[in-house]
Order: sequence, then structure tokens, then C-alpha cells
Amino acid sequence: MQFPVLTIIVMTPMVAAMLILLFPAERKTEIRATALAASVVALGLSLWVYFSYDITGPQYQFIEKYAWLPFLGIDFHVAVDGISAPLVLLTGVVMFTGVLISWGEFNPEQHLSAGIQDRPREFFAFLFLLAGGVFGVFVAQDLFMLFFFYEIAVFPMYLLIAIWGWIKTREYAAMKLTMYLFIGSVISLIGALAIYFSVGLNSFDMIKLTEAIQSGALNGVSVNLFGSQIPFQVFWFPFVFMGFAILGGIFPFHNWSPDGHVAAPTAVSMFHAGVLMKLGAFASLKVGIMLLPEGATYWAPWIMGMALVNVVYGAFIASIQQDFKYVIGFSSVSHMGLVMLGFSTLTSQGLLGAGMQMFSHGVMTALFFAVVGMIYDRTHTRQIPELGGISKVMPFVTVAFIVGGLVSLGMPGLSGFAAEFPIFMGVWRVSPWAAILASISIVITASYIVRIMSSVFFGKLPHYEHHFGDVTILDKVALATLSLVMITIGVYPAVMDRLISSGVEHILRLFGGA
Amino acid sequence: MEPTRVLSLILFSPTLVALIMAFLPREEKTLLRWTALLGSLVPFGLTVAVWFGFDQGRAGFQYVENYVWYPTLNATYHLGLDGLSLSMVLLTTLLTPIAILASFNVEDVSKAYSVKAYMILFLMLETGMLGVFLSLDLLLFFVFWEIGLVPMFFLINQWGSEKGEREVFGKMIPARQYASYKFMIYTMAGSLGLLLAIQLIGVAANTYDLTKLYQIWPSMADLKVPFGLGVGTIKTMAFWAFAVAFALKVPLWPFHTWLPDAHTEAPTAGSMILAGVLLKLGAYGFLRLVLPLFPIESQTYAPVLAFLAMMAIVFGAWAAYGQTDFKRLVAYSSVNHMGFVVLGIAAAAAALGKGDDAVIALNGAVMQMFNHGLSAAGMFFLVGVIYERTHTRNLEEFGGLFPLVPVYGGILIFTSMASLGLPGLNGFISEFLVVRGSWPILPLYTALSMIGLFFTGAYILKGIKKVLHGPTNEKWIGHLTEINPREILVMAPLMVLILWIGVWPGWLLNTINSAMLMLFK
Amino acid sequence: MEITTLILLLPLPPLLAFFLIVLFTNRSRLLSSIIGVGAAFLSWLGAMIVFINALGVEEFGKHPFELSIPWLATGSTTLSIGVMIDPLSAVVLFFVGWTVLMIFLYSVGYHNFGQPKGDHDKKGLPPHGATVTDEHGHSHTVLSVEPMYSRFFAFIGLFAFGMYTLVVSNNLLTMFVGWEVMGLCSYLLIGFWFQKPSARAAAIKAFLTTRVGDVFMLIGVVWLYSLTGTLNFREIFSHLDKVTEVTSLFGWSAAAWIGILLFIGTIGKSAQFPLHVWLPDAMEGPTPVSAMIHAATMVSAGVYAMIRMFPLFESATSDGFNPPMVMLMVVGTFTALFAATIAVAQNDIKRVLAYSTISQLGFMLAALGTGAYVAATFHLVTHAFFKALLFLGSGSVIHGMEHGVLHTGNHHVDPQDMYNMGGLRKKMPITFWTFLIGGFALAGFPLVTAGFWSKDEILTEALHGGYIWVFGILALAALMTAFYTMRQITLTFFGEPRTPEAEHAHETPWTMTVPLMVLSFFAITFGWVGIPEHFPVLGGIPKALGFASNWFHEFVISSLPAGGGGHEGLLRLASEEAAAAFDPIPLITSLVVALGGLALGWWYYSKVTKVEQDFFQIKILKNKYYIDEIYNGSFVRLAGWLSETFAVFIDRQIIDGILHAVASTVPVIGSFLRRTIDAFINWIGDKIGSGTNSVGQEAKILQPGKVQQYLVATMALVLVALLFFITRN
Amino acid sequence: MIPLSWYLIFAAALFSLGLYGVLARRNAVALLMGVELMLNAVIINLIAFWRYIGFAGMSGQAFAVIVFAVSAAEVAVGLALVISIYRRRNTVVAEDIDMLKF
Repeated sequence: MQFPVLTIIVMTPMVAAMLILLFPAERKTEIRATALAASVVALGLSLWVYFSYDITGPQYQFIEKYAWLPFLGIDFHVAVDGISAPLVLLTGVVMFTGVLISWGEFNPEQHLSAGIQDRPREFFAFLFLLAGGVFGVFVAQDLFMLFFFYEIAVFPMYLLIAIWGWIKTREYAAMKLTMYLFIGSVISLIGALAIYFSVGLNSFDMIKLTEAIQSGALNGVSVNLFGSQIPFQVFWFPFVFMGFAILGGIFPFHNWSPDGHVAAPTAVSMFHAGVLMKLGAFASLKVGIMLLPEGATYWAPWIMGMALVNVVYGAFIASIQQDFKYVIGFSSVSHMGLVMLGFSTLTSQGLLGAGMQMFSHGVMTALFFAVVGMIYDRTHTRQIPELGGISKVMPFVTVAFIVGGLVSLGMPGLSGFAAEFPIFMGVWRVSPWAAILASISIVITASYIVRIMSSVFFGKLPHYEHHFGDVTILDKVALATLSLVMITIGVYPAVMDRLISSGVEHILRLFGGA
Repeated sequence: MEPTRVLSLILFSPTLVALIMAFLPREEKTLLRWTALLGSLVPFGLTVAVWFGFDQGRAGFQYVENYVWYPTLNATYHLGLDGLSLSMVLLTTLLTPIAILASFNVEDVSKAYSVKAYMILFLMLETGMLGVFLSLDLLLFFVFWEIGLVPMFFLINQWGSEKGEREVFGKMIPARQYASYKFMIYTMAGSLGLLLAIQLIGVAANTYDLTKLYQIWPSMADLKVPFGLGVGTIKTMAFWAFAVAFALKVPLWPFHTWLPDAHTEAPTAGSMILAGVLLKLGAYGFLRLVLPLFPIESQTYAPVLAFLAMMAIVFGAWAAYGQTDFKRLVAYSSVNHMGFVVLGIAAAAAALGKGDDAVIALNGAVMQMFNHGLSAAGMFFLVGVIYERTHTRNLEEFGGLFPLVPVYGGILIFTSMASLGLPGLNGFISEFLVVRGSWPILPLYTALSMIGLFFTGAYILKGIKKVLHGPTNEKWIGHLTEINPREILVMAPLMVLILWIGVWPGWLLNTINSAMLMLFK
Repeated sequence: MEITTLILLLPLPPLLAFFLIVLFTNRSRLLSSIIGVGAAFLSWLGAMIVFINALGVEEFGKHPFELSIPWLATGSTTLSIGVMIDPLSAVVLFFVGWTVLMIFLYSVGYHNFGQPKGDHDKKGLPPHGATVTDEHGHSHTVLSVEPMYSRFFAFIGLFAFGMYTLVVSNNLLTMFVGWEVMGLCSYLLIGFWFQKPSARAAAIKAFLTTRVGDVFMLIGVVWLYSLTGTLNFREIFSHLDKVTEVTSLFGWSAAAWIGILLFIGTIGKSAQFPLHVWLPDAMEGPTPVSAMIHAATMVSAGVYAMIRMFPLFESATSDGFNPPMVMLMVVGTFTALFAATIAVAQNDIKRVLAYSTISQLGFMLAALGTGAYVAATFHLVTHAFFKALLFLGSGSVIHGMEHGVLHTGNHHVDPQDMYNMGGLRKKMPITFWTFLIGGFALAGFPLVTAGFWSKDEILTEALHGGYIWVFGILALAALMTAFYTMRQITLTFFGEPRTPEAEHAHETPWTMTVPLMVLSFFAITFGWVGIPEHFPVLGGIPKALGFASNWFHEFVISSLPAGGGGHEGLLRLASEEAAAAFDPIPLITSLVVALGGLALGWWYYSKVTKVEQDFFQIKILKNKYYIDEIYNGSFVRLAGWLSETFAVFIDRQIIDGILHAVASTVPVIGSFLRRTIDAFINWIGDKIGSGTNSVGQEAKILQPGKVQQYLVATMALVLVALLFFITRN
Repeated sequence: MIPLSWYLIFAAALFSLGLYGVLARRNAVALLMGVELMLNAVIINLIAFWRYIGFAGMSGQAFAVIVFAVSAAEVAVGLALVISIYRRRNTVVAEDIDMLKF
């Protein structure tokens, strides 16, 4: 039994959350220090996992399996494969930067209260609970454990948004968000149970389940719906896939995410857009596509259609938003659409692109929300017409936003392009018209990014009610780490490309090596 | 040849210098300027070394470097050099130090946009341009093609001219923002087609390496892409995607409206590089990608390209003649001169590169790219010199400045004559070769573009008349300082080269000629 | 030193002078003038050495001095350029050497070298004189030195370089280079006093009109190059078949079209009919420039190019009809007459000479049109001499008049208007006599002047060629030429000084009069070299003195390739022509025309004292048939309209319009989507939320909070369950 | 001896009296007394069934004792609640105690 690194990664945030709750409320710096320590530990471990993952080795590595509820066949079975390793790293990075940015600075005479100032103890506790849940989902190889951690992740979101969110819409947004996510999880739970019972293996272990389904456990089974016999996989795939895709922000059910982002405090929206949406996409890939391959091939064109709408629709809406955070909210809807597009192609390049896009978009949106948060904390407004000339006061933030903006518009040489290009190559194999339609979104994204850059960051400095200075060192460190990650992947994509493509080969083997 | 790293060195030395400068203090302006200048001389030295080491006889690419870059898409970091790209690299590495020297009087715009940021952006711009000329991998080409946009966007946006408003959809936005916004989005929209076409080629041929693509792509029949259309139509669509993206950058006639705005709003050094090198990217794209990859389509559509080139020449000249803003006049003259380049390329395309006429047309086109780079940079710098002293570019406000600034007047006349295409200077050689090459292949279009040639003379003389000749304008009598030694030092290399190429073009033309002969093997 | 390297170095001294003056010796006038004149002298010396060597060579036409160097790599072949001197270029070199040197020397005096600096002279305006107080106190204004003295020498140095390159070059490309460099220098020199708006406009007009011609010529050169694969003259003439076979528009051969295109170039350059408007306006420049441009070099360059390309023109006959030659003839003859008519009505001394140049060039081109190769060359050379003489003479007259104007101090009097002059023969004797020789040479005063021999040659060739109407018109033009020359001489020199300024005019310094004398010597002697041998008396003298008879004819004809391109009718070979008996008719006509014109001019204008009396001030002639106004009204305005509305309008409105329309679709679609689909989905989501809420509101009444009501409800439920179970089984 | 049915009728009457008391009485204490009555009726039933049917074991007795304990606990708690409500709301009327509604 080698060193149980994955369990530790999942448990560190939980343990840290408990630890933080023991602190008295007013000792804010100590609380923040422990939170930072915990996030550093988690980041370090996830880095270690990422770099020691052996590309040529078996699909699942760092396997740990402890009996949990043998009676029902549930065991705490965690492992990491080609696609989940980068996502674990992503969660570590976002957690580390989120905590840094929530440190913020407080000086009353400038009416400045950046970061989380009121009740940081509870804030970090819930945040780490959320982080633990997310780590759990990415590494869980047991269907039940996946749902277990999924619920843990979703629940603190409500509290974080409702308490620390944007006064105007926090209740509405928190309720809307939690409702959507719970409904989604219920739907996918139903689907998962259907699979569990119809395979009849009496075990939730996904690896066993996939092997069983591969060897024809579900072939004969069919469901009669109003008389017509629909094969099992085809009938149940939408349940499972759509359930999680709601969290991934698929078209008709995407509305919760912009409102949720806008209402959430900086660190939470970083987590939310950066990691939680990837959770949905990853889960829909793992449970939906890997478990029910025939269902996936049947429904793939439909998913591509919806994803396409997602991409173009998100870009258009984002281009006319007046609120800075809403623009980024809708842009993440559009970029998540690209991930779904990558999945729907079911080709090696498409999935590779989707994997990289999940990582690169995660880092980029985290950076965007961090920047927006900093600006909002100092200027107390997010309306683009009212903002201007930020570059004169916060040069570092401007440079970080520019790097992030270029990644989001897919500027070659940065991680955005390294992720989008294979997705488009995959789509070309399936339907060229879709590729052409999707590429329109690139230009529109470019137009609104450039518009924001020139109107918010350049131009003349309007009269803000309170004079404000540059951001703190910690904020700069956070922004720097995020930008560096994006630039390294963009300049030398081979760093992540081999890892993900090894994971993708194993998945495609399920489709008969498509 | 043993694997040399010289090309990567040339390509990334500007970025290295920029990195070093990032850590220098923002206040030391002179230190920053001199590091930028010396830094940009490094690639120039290397290029000259490569120029002498270049073996003209050998076919194919030299100084080749090939490393892993994006394995699953099998796109490799593949650099290489032939006569064509060598001359363009020489032009870039020559113009950048001159432009940096010319921007010694640029001051801080704001805390974020200081001289340091200006110089760093300039050096990154140079890497972007060099990347396009050196890369032999389609994906790498596209990466550097887009990277070149970003620094230029900021140069125009931050250091452009302060005054000027532009009315768009009913609201007034500062002209600077409008111009940079238009430049960025217009070029990106244009190269959207390029991105899609590259993906198509990548998916169909399963490699991005240009040397391999040259062999397999033109004759490839089954594109593994379920387009539902015939191979011919797909290839034509891909051809037009490439052609539009490059025509937009050249700028060819209907796509050129971004150029005058971008120039009037760009800082002096910015428009020197914009006119000097950035326009050549489009023409280089035609020569490196469109002609070899789509020989049959470019032959069928050569007349269309020739027509647009003719329109560019004629309309560029007419529009220039009608301008009152000196910089817009010179900007339209770039449209006019680049029209000749495309005319040469179209003629070569029509003859499928076979036969001497096509090779002469190509020689002329590449020479015109090189010469226009020199004369356009010179002209824009001179406009900048006057603008810094008088803060106006309106031709009506000048008049009779010759007695006040005789040396400046002499240099302006010399450079104007070069850009007019006066025989004995460099402009004439390339225009003569283009006309000589394209006349036997496309007589009608060449004849019609002669109107443009006549009007070139007309608007250049109008420029000189309005600025130098006529009764001296009292406004400037007292305070118009003569051109200072630094500015003369900027102009000196350009003028020497203009005269040298005009009198003895052999050294440059042999390299280009040997490259053009082999371009179509 | 090898003769060909000397030829190669010939054009360089003036270019060197140009750079030296511009870069270094701009400040000091003495040094610049020494360098300028020195360079001209060097080139003149080189030219004379080459000319003498050329004379020494037997059958020089067959093996001229030639040197060519590979220059441009063009595909598999290389284009080579170089120098070549054959009889034609030797002769042209001769007169160019002389005239350029004389003009350089003359301009030292013309720009008042050695005079004090002007009180308030501004660069770019002609000098206005300096007030000088001599030893006993009273001050008088005297001519001041030109403020931009050294710049002038730099520009004419560049000009001389251009002319020499044109003459020595062995291919069309370097000829075109020289051609355009001269175009540039004419622009710079005409616009020398750039502060004068009229000079500025004239400079641009000159450059652009010549450029119209050059554009067509470029196409001709390019077409010829693409057909024959070379630009070298001798190579072109050796395989003319390549050009004549190819037929293009209207069935004419390519050679014909190329000929026409090259001729349009000459029309622009030598100011023939449609494109002649720039020459009279070019009088704005200083007089040495007008002399150089309009007499000696630039305009004659156009005719020289036509003579050089003559074999190509000859070969262009297709089925008996030779389009370029006919065009040459028609345009030449018409311009000769047309310009002569205008010259009669001009009052400005330099404009008369300008129009007379246009008409004389018309003579030469008409001669070429009729196939008179030697006659055209002969007239070209003689004309260069006497026209340069006349211009420099008029320059010294104007200089004298300016002296008078400064003396009287009334600056409104135009020193160039002939009606302000009169009786200057007493004031300026040398200028008068040299001007008289020049005038008689131009008019073609029989036997003595060179003009007579060359013009007579043209008339005889025209008559023998069977072109009666050409002969007639040219004769009439010659009559008018004699008439207006005599008008000019009588108005300026004879009679009494009509204005006080004319009273005080006085002779110009030696630097200006020496060139006049040298040129007048050539204006006379050069004619004797070309006397046809079968001329009754004088024909035999040169043979008697041991020279070859009609040396000029033998020397120049040999530069034509053997057999003149193999066409029969047009050019009667030298051998037959010698045998033709002396034909008296052309001789008599030229005698009558010359003497008649002179007498008529003298008789009429000795009586006229005021402008009103002059019958020939016909309105239409005075305004040059309103051609300038027509051109301005049509072409210039058209160009302005084209560029103003057409190009700028299209760019701003149409293309940018489309762009903005496309760009505005994005927000439109965005807001549409936002208002419809997004709103719809939000509505559903909110509806679900409020739906559950309202259901909750209704359900509220089920929980009133009163205990007893709950108990009643439970009791009711129990009873119902009881009933259900009882009835079920 | 008295037939079982008499005991059952008596218990039923007693039960319905108690039920009426609970449903109709306004006073919360009276309500509690009604509940007591219903519980006693249950005890009677238990003992009656034990006596007439199950006689062997002691289960009937055990159940009765349990019911006694339960009813005592129930009254104690009820009275405590009513007193505390009275202390706050100084009203005992069951109708008024309706804070626990949405």
C-alpha cells in the first residue's frame, strides 16, 4: 500500500475546515494563515501527483481502495487517470490563489475592504468543505462516492453565496444555483441507480461497472416507452449526462451560472467557474460517456448541437453585457460550451482539446474573477461605462487581465489556442459546418474582450468617489501564478498534451478505438 | 549542415532583451532606450552573418531547425530560411533598430505605459514578425501571425496621437481607440478563414509541416472531411480563405480601409514598422503559402487578384491625391505600392510560375516589398519629424518650409522621389521588374495600373508642393527647428540603401532570383 | 586609359559635383561654382576626346565603342547595361558637351557671382538687388547675388549627369534612367524659385505632363523587352523579326504599337502637340535652365530617342502602311505650324523662343517621319546650337533690362516684355550681334547660317520623299519662323528705347557674353559640314580642301544597321541619292521663305511702337488656343473629382459603411438573444420558483397552528381509513 | 358474569367523552383532561381483554401499567407546556396558541 496521497489530498481541506472552526472569530490573520497552509499542502500534493503520473503506465494510478459499506458494495475507491490528474492540479491552483486573494486588505479611511473581512473563519471552513468535495469527485472511482462528494461540494455553495455574496441578488442567485444543481444531481442519481441495478453487479465500483458493460451486461436490456423498445444505454444516457451537464452549464440550463457567478464573492466565483463547472463536465464524461458508450455515440450529434448553441449564444450575450462580471459569466458559459463540443466529437483530438480547455479555462476564469473582484472592491462599481483608466492605477492587474483576455480569445501562443485548436480539428472530422459556425464565436469573443480592455483599462481615468491604490503583494502573487501557468501551456503544450492524450486513448478504447 | 540554433537565436533574441528590460527600473529612460537599441542590433548582426553564410545555389530551405512542439497534432517547431524569407528577415531586423532609434523621444504615457513598456512591446512585435518569416510549420506560422497583432494594438492604442474623434454608430469614440480596435478585430476576422483552412489542411493531411504539405496537398484528392462538397470546391474555399486573410494584411483594395486609420493614429515608429514590415506579412503569405499550396486555384483566380491589385494601385493613388492629412497621404501610398506587389504575384500565379516572365514578376514583387519597406519607413519618419515640431499633419497648415528647414526638405524630396519610383533609386527597379514580368501575362491590368503610376507622381508632388514649396507660412517662421543629428542618423541607413539598391541591385536581386527560381520547382 | 572606360566615366563628374555641393560646399559660393564649372569642363573634355577618336575610326557605324556589364538577374537570363558611342551619339555628345559647358559658364554670370548679398532677398525668390553706397555717399541699387547660388549649380550638375547618361547609354533602360533624372531636374530647376506660386505650379505641370508620356514609354520599353528579351539597341535591331511578326490590336505589328508608345513618350518629353503645354510655362525657371532644358538637352533627348529607335520604326510597315512613321509625320508637321502661329503673338521674349523650339522640334520629327534620318539629326544639332545661343542672348537682354529696372527703381516694369525694350543694339552690342546671328540661323538665312542648310535638307528630303503637303506646311512654318524671329529682333534691338528702363540697360559681364560668341561661331560653321556635294557652287569646296564631301551625311548614315532594316520605298539608300541631280525647287522655296519672312518682319515691326498697333496680337493666338484652360477644366478637375469623391467617398462611406454594418450586427443579435431566449429561460426558472412559492401559500391554510383542528383532521382520516379497509374485503 | 361487550361499550363511551372533551373544550388544561379520559378508556379495554381472553400471561397487566406511566408523563409535559405558554402569552385558550404556523 504505497503512500495514500489521494486520500490525503481529499481529506486536507476537510481537516483544515474543522481546524479553522476551532479558532476564535477575531483571530483573522491566524485563520487566514492556516487556510493558506492547508491550500499550499493540497497544491504541493496535487503537483506531485501531476508530475509523477506515469504516462506509459496503466490507465488508473495511485489506486486506494478501502471497504466503506460492503453490504451495498460501496467502497472508498480513489484513483487518478490521464484526464483527472490535470483537474486535480487545477483545483489545487485555484484553491491556493482563491485563498490568497481572499486575504485582501482592510483600511477603513479609504473605505477599502478587499477580500473577505467579515467572519473569515466560517467563510474558509465552507470554502474548504467545497474544495474537499471537488477533490473527492475528481478522484472518486466509485459511483456512490462520486455522488457523496458531489453533494458535499454543492451544499456549501448556497451558504457562501447567500452570506458573503453581492447584496442585491445573493438570495435569489444562491437559491437558483442550489436548486439547479440539486435537480441535476437527482436526475443523474436516478440514472446511476438504474445502471447499478440493471448491471446487477451489486457494486458501485465504476471500473468493474465499465468492464461489465463493455462485456455486454446491458446489451439485451431495453426499456419500453409507450410501446417502443429503446435500448437501455440510449434511454438512460440523457439522464446521466444531462444531470451533470447542468452543472457544466449546457445550453438550456445555463442560466444559473452567470447569476451565480455575479452574486458570489471573488474567491467563491473563482472556485465556482474555475472548478465547479469543470466538475460537471468531468462527471458527465466519466459517468455518462465512459459508462454508456453506445448511448454517447447515439446522442453525440444532439450534444454537439446544444454545445454549438452554447458557444455562439454565450459569446453573443456576453458581448452586450454592461456589467463586467456578467460578461465573464457568460464568456465562461461559451467556453464551457467548447468543452462540451470537444466531448461530442468523440475523437481523440476533440477529447484532448476538451481536457486542455477544462484546465486552461479554469485557470483563465479564476484570473478573470480575481481581477474583477479587485476592481470591484476598490471602485465599488462593475458597470463598464463607469469604469476607465484602471491601467493608470493598477498596472499589474492590467497586464494580468490582458494575458487572461488573450487566452480567452484564443490568441495563439497561449493556452486558450492550444486547447481550442484540437477541439476544432476534432469537430472538422465530424461536421465542418459546425466548426465554421463555432469559429465565429472566436471573433465575437475577441470583439468584447478588446472592447473591455480599451474601455475599462485604458481611456481617461473618470472621477471615482474614493481614491484607491494598487493591489497587495498577495494578489499580485496569485495573478502571477495564474498567468504563468497559462503562458507555459501556451508556449510549450507538450507539457500537458501527452498526459491528457494517454487518458483519452483509454477512453476511446471503450468506443472500439474510434 | 549541422543543426544550427542561429534561427531560434534571431527569433527569440528580441524577446530575451525584452525580458531583461522588464527588470530594469522604469525611470531610467535613456538606459532603457539604449538597451532596446543595442538589443535589436543583435538580431541584425546575426542576420547579416546568415546573409553571408547563405548558399544561393542550393535549393530548398537552409539553417533548418526541427523540434517537438505539439506532438498529438504533429505540429513541430520547424524553422527554415530561403532567399525570400532571408530578404524579409533582413528588412525586419534592419527596420526595427531604426524604428527604435526613431522613438527615442517617446515619453511616458502613464504609469503602466512607460517607455519600458513601449520598448518591450516593440521587441515582442519584432519576434512576432520574424516568426512569420522563419516558420515552416503551418501552425507555428499562424501562431506568430496572430502574435504580431497584439503589440501593434497596444502601440496604436496607447502611444497614438491624442487628438481626433471618430463618429461610429452615433457616438464619438477617441480615434485612437477606434483605429486600434478596427485594426485588431478586422485582421482577426480576416484570419478566421485562415484558421479554418489550416485546420482543414491539418485534418486532411494529418501534418502541418510545410515541406511535406508542398508535396502532398496540391495533389491530395480525398479530404477525410465530410463536407458534402466536391474536393474542387473545398480547395477553392480554402484558397479564398487564405487569399482573403493575406489580402486583408497586404492591404488589397477592398480590405484596406483599416490602414489609413491605423497609420494616422499610430506613433511615428509604430507606423514605420507597420508600413515597413507588417504589410509584407500578407504578401509573404501569398508567396509562401497560397501559390505553392494552391497552384491550380491561384491560376484560375489570378485575374481576380490582378484586378484587385490594379484597383489597389489606381484607387490608392486617387485616394492619396485627395487627402489633406499628410500621414493619410503616405498611408494610401502604401496601398498603392503594395498593389504592385500583388500584381506581380498574380502574374506569377497566372503563369503557374513557369517561364522567365513569372520569375521576373516575382523578383519584382519581392524587390518591391523590400524597397517599399525602406521608402515607406523613411516617409513615415519624416512625417513624424514634422508632426513632433508642428503637432499638425494637415497639409493646408504647412507651406514654404523649404527655406526654414533646407536639410529636412532635401531628405524629404530624396525619399519622396524614391517612393515615386524615380529611376536611379530603388523604387523604379522593382516597379520596372513587376511591369516587365506581368505585362506579357496580364497586359490589360498592367496597362490600367499605369494610371496609378501616373497618379503616384501626382500625389507625391502634391505632398512636396504643400509642405515645402510656395510662400513661407508665417506661423512657422519663428519656431521650426531644423532636423537634428539623431533624426538624420535614422534616415542615413535608409537613404544609403535606397541609393545603393537603385544603382546596383545585384546583391539583393541574386538571392531573391535564386529563391524565386526554386519556389516553383 | 581605354576609350570605353572614359565613356563610362564621362557622366560621373557632374554627379560627383552634385553630391559634393549638396553635402559639403553648400555654404561657399566660390567653391560650388568652381566645382560645378570644373565638372562641366571635365565632361566636355571627355566628350571632345571621344568625339575626336570617333572621327578617326573608319566605318565607325559598324564597330562603335561599346562596353556592357551584367546588372539585373532576371530568371535564367541577366539584363546587362552599359555604354556605347556610335556616330549618332558621338555627334550628339559633341553638341551636348559644348552647350552644357557654355550654360555652366553663363550661369556664373547670370546669378551675379561677385555681387553683394541682397538687402531682403529670401531663398526661393529671385534676387531683388542690393543698395550699395560708393565712396562719395550716394547709394544706388545694383544686382544682388542669387541666395541659393550653390544649390543651382548642384541641380544643373545633376541635370548634366542625366543628359550624359542618356547619350552614352547603350540600352533603353539607362536611357530611361537618364530621361527621368532629367525630368526630376527640370522639376527642381523650373521650381527653383519655389516661393513663386507660378513657378511651383509650372514645375509640377512640367513633371506631370512629361510623366504622362513616360508612362506610355515605360509600357513600350517593357513590351519590347518582353518580346526581344533584351534592351540593348544593337541586339534589338539585330533580331527585329521577333517584334514584327507579333501582331496585336487593329492587325498592326507589335513593332508598330511599340513605336507609337515610344513616340508618345517623346511627345511628352519634346513637348509636341497634345503635351506641349508645360514648355512655355517652364520659362518660370532661371534663363540658363530654360536654355538647357528647352534648347540643348532635355527636349532634344526626345528626338534623339526617336532617331536612336529609327530602325524599329522603319521595320513597322505592314502591308504598305507604317503607322508610327505616319504618326511622326502628322504630329511633327502639325506641331511645327501650330507652335509657329502662337509664337507670332507672344510678347514675352522667352515664350517666343519656347514656341519656336516646339515648332523646330516639330520640323525634326516630321523629317524623321518622312524617313530623312540624317536631315533630322543635322537639324537637331544645328538647332541645339542656335537655340541655346538665342536663349542665352535673351537671358543677357533680360539681365540688362533688370539692371535698368534697378536703376529706375520701378519694379512694375516686366524685364521680359519685348514692348518695354527697344533700341538695345547700342546699349548691348555683343549681345545684339550674337542674337542677330542666332536669329538668322533660326530663320534659315541662306548660305551663311547652319539653320539654312539643315532646314533646306529637311525640305528637300520631304519633297523627294513625295510628301508634297508636308513640304508645303513646313515651308509655311519656316516663313512664319523667319517672320517672328525678325519681329523679336526688331522689337528688342532696333528702333528707340520705349521705356526709361531700356535707356539704362547695359552690357552683361564677360562670363555671359563669351559663351554667346562661342555658340554663334558654331551656329554658323557647323552648317558647312553638311553641305550636300551636288550643291552648285559650295558643294565642291570641301572635296577641294581634302575633306570628304558632305562629311556629316557619310558619318551619321553609317550608324544605321546595314540596309536600314530592309524596307524599300521610304529610305533611298545613300548611294542612289548621290546620283540624283541637283533639284532647284526646295532651294528656291527656302530662299524665298527665309528672306521674305525676315524682310516682312523687319518692315512691319520697325513701324510698330505700342502693343495696340501690333496686328498680330490676335486674341486666340495670344491665349495659346486656350489649351491650358481646356486641360485645367477637364483633366485636372476630373482628377480632383475622382480622388476627392470617388476614392475617398468609397473608402469612407461604402467600405467602412459595410464594415460598421457588419460590426453592429453583433450587439443587435446579442440584445435580441438577451431579450428573447435568455428572458424566456429565465422566465421558466423564475416561474418554477414562484410556482412552488404560490403552492406553498395555498398549502399554508392546512397548518393553521390550532391543535384541535389537527386532531379533528386526524379523526376524519382515521374514520376514512377504517371505512376503506372495511369495504375493501 | 358480565359479558365482555358491556366493558367494551363502557370503555367506548368513556373514550368518546374524552374525545369530545379534547375537540370541543377551549381551555388547554381541559384539553389535557380529555386526553386523560381517553387513556383510561384504553386501560379498561386492556384489562377487560386480558381478563376475558388472554388470562394466562401477565401481558395485559404489564401493558396497563405502561399506559399509566405514559399518561402521567404526558400530562406532566402537557401541563409544563401550558404553564410556560400562559407565562408568556397569559392565555390558555387553545385557539390562541397558533404561533407554529407558516
